[in-house]
Amino acid sequence: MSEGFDYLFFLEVLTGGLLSGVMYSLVAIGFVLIYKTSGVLNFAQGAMLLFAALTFVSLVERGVPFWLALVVTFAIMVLIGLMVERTVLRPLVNKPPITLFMATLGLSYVIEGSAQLLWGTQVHALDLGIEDIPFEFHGIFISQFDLFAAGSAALMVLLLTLFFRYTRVGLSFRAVADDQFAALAVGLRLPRIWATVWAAAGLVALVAGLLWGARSGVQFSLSLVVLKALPVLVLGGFDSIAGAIIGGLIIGASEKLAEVYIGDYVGGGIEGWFAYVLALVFLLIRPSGLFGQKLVERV
Amino acid sequence: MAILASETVTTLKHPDWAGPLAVLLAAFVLVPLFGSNYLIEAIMMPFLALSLAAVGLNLLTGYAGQVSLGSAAFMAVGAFAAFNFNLRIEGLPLVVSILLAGGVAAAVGIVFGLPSLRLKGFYLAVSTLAAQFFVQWALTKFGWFSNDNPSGVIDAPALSLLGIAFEGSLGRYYFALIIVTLLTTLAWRVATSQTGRNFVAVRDNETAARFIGVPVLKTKLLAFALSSFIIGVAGALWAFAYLRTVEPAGFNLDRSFQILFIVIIGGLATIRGAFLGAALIVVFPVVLSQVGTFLLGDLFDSGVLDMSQRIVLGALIIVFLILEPDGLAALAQRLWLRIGSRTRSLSEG
Amino acid sequence: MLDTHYTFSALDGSASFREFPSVNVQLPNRASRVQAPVALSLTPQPVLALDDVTLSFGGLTALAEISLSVNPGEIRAIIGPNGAGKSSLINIISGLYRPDTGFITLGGQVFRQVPASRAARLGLARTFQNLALFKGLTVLENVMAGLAFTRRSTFIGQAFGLPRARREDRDARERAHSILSFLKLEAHADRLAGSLPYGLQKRVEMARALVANPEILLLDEPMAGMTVTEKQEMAGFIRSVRDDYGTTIILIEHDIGVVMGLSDRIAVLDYGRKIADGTPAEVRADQAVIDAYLGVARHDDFEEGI
Amino acid sequence: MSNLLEIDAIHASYSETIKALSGVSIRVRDGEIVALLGSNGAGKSTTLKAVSNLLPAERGQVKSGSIVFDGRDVQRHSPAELVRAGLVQVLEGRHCFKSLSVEENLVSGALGRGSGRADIARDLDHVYATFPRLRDKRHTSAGLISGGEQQMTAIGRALMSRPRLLVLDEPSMGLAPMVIQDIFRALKKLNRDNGLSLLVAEQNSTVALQFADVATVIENGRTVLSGPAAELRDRADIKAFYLGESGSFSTDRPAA
Amino acid sequence: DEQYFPLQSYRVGPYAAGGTGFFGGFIDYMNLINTRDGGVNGVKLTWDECETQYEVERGVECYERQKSRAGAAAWNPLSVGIAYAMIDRISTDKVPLVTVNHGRTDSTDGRVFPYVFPLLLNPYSETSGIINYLASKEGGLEKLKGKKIVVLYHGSPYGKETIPIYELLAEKYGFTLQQIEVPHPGNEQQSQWLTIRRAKPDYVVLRGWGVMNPVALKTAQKVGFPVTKIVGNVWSNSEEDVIPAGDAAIGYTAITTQASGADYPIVKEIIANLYDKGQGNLEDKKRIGSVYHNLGIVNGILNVEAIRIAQEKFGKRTLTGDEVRWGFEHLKLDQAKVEALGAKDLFHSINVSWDNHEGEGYVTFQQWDGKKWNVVSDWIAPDWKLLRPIIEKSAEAYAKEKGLKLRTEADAEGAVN
Ligand SMILES: Nc1ncnc2c1ncn2[C@@H]1O[C@H](COP(=O)(O)OP(=O)(O)OP(=O)(O)O)[C@@H](O)[C@H]1O
Ligand SMILES: Nc1ncnc2c1ncn2[C@@H]1O[C@H](COP(=O)(O)OP(=O)(O)OP(=O)(O)O)[C@@H](O)[C@H]1O
Ligand SMILES: [Mg+2]
Ligand SMILES: [Mg+2]
Repeated sequence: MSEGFDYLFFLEVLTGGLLSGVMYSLVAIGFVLIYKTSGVLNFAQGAMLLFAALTFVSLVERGVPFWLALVVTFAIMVLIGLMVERTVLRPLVNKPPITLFMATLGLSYVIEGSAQLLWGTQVHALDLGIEDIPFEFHGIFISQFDLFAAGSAALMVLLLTLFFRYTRVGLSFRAVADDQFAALAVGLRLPRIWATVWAAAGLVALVAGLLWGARSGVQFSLSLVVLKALPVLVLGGFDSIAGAIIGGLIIGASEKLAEVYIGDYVGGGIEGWFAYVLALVFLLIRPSGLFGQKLVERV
Repeated sequence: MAILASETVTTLKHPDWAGPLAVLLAAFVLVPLFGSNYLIEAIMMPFLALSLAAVGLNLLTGYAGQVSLGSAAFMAVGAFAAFNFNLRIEGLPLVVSILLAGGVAAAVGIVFGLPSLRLKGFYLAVSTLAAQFFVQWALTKFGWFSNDNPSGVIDAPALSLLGIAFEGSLGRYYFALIIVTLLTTLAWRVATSQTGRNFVAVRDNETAARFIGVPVLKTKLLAFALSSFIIGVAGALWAFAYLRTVEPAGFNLDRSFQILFIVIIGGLATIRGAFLGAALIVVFPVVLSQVGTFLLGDLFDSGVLDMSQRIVLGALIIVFLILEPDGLAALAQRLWLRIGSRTRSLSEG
Repeated sequence: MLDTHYTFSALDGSASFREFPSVNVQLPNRASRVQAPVALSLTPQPVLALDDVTLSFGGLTALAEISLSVNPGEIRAIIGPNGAGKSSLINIISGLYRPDTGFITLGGQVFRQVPASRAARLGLARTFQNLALFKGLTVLENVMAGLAFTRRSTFIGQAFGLPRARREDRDARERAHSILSFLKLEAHADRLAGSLPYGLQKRVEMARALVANPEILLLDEPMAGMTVTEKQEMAGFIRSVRDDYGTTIILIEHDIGVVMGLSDRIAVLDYGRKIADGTPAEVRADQAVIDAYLGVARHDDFEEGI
Repeated sequence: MSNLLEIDAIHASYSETIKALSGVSIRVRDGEIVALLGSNGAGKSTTLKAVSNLLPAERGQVKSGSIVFDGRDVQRHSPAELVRAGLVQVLEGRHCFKSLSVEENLVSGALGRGSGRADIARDLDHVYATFPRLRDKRHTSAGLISGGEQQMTAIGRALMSRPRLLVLDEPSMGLAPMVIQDIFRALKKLNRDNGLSLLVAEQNSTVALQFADVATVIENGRTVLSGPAAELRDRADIKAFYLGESGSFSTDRPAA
Repeated sequence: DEQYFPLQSYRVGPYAAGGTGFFGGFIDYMNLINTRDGGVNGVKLTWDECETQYEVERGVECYERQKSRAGAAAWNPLSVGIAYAMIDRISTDKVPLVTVNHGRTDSTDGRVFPYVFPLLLNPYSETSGIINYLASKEGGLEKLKGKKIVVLYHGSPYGKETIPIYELLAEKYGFTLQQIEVPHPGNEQQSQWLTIRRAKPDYVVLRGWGVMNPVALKTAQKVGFPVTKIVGNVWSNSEEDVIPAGDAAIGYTAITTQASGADYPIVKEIIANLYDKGQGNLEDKKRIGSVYHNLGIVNGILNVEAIRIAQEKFGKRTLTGDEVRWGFEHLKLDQAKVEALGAKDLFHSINVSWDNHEGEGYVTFQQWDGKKWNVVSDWIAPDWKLLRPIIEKSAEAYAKEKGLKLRTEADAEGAVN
């Protein structure tokens, strides 16, 4: 990098970063949904993603048509949501968040195990019919696939925002996350709310799982993409869908730029933690993320 | 929203001396006398190291209320620091290396504990992941830490304590046991002292704690330091007494979760819980796999069996959380009470 | 409302409040903090004064130009409708809020904001309106925690049981026990504070505040959620703390009967302004107070007049 | 009058270990106001939580006895179903949704019942009329308002679901005297005009006995006394112990 | 008599795909020996599996559990971490530890590591083999001068192990070298590949692991870097690495020690004897002859032949671990012998001695055509003269650190039972 600054390259890295960021956001949104209604980080989101992708790809490989497979998988995700509500959330109502968090960890074992038990441990290729081949745009290579992913993310955010804005469900979600005991007393149907939101999270997991699966193959490590989503959540705020998007873009872009421009000085491979440190620095300025709801406390 | 159980069954009271004494007796005498090599090598060693780590984490998460997902990083710091002290400082007794390593872990703990002064709940928890990933990266990246071993793996030196060599699996067992006993006693003393009460005060109500003159910032950092110290020593035991060789990847996020699991399943804010939880987490998968193979090995192929075990393990964790959110310690106490009342009613009736 | 007979009956436990001085605790020297002995002062120097304190949250003015003085050894009540700013006032005195304008004089020192972490050392103690107990500690430990600011020993000393730590611990324990028996909480000493019924929790808070032998005690609705009997008992405690130790007490309470019977002077707040300040008799007769707070309604009115 | 709520000899405990109730019986008839009296820790709150089937959420359990609301066995219905059936509770310690604004808190009360927008608007007006103070605070987070304002919010929230039986746990706690009067007056009016039945646990027995038709006293988890409020009001021992009106203080509890 | 193989297998968790293939092949081969030959000279082969999920401490637990059973022949964990944790233990217990294609490079030195056998290929030989292959494509080692090679490695000790060797070779042959790290697990490589494209290298060596491999191929495609210029190492060479990448992997080349495909006599025999009778270990028959499965079969051949050789010396009975060690140290399978075993062209040959525990390190290269791997090179040998001194130096340092005495040939000849 001795010659002058290569703007085109910078732009390319930036674009690539932003588009990767969208992929992170896709995963992060699933977390946000659950956090909004239970105040809990759902660690099983990664497992759900894996489950959805694996189910879909296995169905397709067994000759089920694309759209039918999509519908069936979604139906199964809804079923999982219902079961989780019944067997995990309902008995753990009004328990401290950390207990629920641990339960979601246990849940991730169950889901991962079932996924592999059902569909085997093989890796699969997933072809969504969208080429991941770049086209050139003013000297920058952009992949169709990334654009498609960005489009899906945008659509999902739009849907969820409308859902929260124009139904009263949003209010009950927030109430439940705030004080479960009071929510019970007020007569909110926690089971129904949770089942809904887990089904929605299942849908998000399906979309994210398909996109990530198409990129990296459908295999166990798909459940590791959650690690990419966590700093996004911290940065954007656990309970903000907009935050998940903005956070994803910021993390994606700065992580790539850091790897390319700073990585050399410390020997590279800093992407693994850079996002976390960035999020941390950010948090010190805004303790509940960019768009997260502030903790309300008074004496 | 407060992240911790508001009704943790605390056992800050003096426990009867009889219980711990019996346990120590069993650990020091019965296990070596009657335990097989398998029990000692494959069960007791990881049990001891993980228990100690959980004791450490419990000080931080259970008592002081700061959730950390980075415990494995501090274990790694402890292991690699002890390795380097021992390697690079000629003639330094091994125990001193290990204690210094604990000190290094404590220092790193303080650095990564600084965010706790501003962050709470899951925000803090996720921020401790920075420690997890950064430490692992640094240990892999800089060959110096592993004495430029091409595989980044460190090998354990021979164990000795006060000039006595601890050899063989029994020797290593005693080495670990002595250190665990001492540090647990220390942790228990701290937990039941004013410092421990300050931890709980900060956890339960920070504002009130500050107002009555608990130095909140100092207390939080002290919790991070103490906890990291103990976890660091546990890491050294894990590396030196148990596995005898470790690589940074051995201290990954799963390990952090495992320790947190132990703390939660055992019971927040109980020292006993750390041991009960560790016993469960260490023994459980082993029992599950042996029983599984024994009972169903002929029916299913091993892949199916292994997968089912993972499912069962996850399900059991959930069941435990549902049945006893206060942890095994509370469960044990309840059983104890029940047995007590039954014997009493028997003797009366 | 309270007869002396009752007040003393509350005190005839084995370890009474009177025995405090015999316990050797290293508290800041009380004598040096007290400005003037209660009995001697003719024009008492206030131990606490607020000057022109204003506090606002966003657009809302919670307190507007409040000035208030509190004399040593006085029981000073603050009353007013809900949301009038009473708790905010106490939060300012205890350093949890910083006023927009004005200052606080405490023990001769003038503050823009009282440093909350040094409040205990300045002789302040308080209870909280919405309970701020350490639920995971036992009652005894909660009370001992009230002495946290006096601790000099480090965690190392405590872990290894060095003499100073042991002495401090023993002293704190004895002191806490004597307070518990004074407040008739001995029976609950080893229960987790969080599992007690509400009323008892309030009393434990009071014990935690008292254990440091504070110069000024701030009580935010200490009797909410108690039966009349329990209130009477509590009032007895409050009075005897003042009588025996000259502790200055600032009291927020909605039970007018208790307030009138207990306090020396009463300040009345409404919408963040002080609308009256004087003796119980003066306040009771003040029309503004009646309109804003007391109302005219008495018992037996549920059936008619609605 | 038919029985709206019938609590029959319930025993309850927490975490399998802490016994909280050992024989509480209460009956609330349609259109009646019942006061539940008892000192600290007597088990009032536990009884009320049992009525709304909220005990399981606090690791509590009704061990024996029955609770029947309007023909339903309460223990077989979720709290949400009970709310829909008209049984609503105002919890001890307010339990407002701290991060929601006052108005959102109030609206959340209507969600349980599934009211339409117009209904909600009307009910909101009604609540604001009862508690004018809340109107000023409608956009403030409930976590930041004063203790009394929170109490009003909690009661308002319960009223939003148009209950048939309103269960109140110490509604007067932390309220200014005039507000207490206002609230009870408002409740009384609802009782008279709409036939709202009320079960109120109160420490402030003076007010409670004024207000209620019937009162039940529990001690150490047992019903010890029950009868028309007016009658209890006149009993000397009750007066001495709960109303603090007697000249001389006595530590003896009133005989059952 | 029975000879027992404790298997620390992994069929769950992130690396289950590789584990099922490898252990499937290994078990298939042992099964074949039992059913076809009635064991090795009448000695039945037995085994049991203990699940490790690729986790070190589970591996150790399995070791402690399984070692109590009599007649253990050798350990084959197929995991670097587990292998490392076992070195101390197997040295005390005197049972060989076989780390085919992986493990500690310096354990090749039998003077210091009597019981450890990184058979077929160690990381240094692999590196040398890859560079030799690239040279052959360019037309000779001297043609490498001035070329540019990028090594994209997994951010783990495994990935980093060969950094100094590449540097050494770069200096020796005069090519420019850039080594770029991909953080674990490697599901995001945008920045790395943009950097690569900008660097315009002649070749990229992919030293990947798990999900990193398909993502690398996909990302290369996305940034427009030709896949034909990418060469994978021995842990980036399986179907699991390319299938998920779909079309992006067509034309990708990778090193291997054993060819893939089911066309070899021994594989056919396994199909005929086992799978056709429903006794095969793989659930999915499509995976017969896959890279991991064939590696498992080759691994089976090596283990079984070591026993056979040891039996010649010690008698046709259950052998002790140390006797099997002797067998491994005399494991010489030349190409004729390999052919006799039905494995001609499946792997080249092996020639283990008391101080060289690797064999010969012959490798070949295979290219993915979207369906299967096709061999595209001859068998290539590494640069022994260059590597051996480095290995010895490292091993001697280890011996010094541990206070071990170097073994001599005479020490190696005897065996304890
Ligand atoms: N931290 C805060 N943030 C925003 N508003 C606040 C805060 N604290 C208090 N307020 C507002 O200031 C006003 C005064 O509150 P305060 O708690 O002092 O009232 P109070 O007199 O104690 O009432 P009550 O008798 O009901 O307890 C209230 O309207 C409240 O909403
Ligand atoms: N969540 C809980 N866990 C354990 N014990 C509890 C719990 N809630 C209440 N208790 C215990 O149950 C008993 C009855 O308590 P309850 O709260 O019902 O009394 P109360 O009459 O409402 O008292 P108060 O007037 O103080 O509110 C008490 O001994 C209390 O300590
Ligand atoms: Mg107040
Ligand atoms: Mg109550």
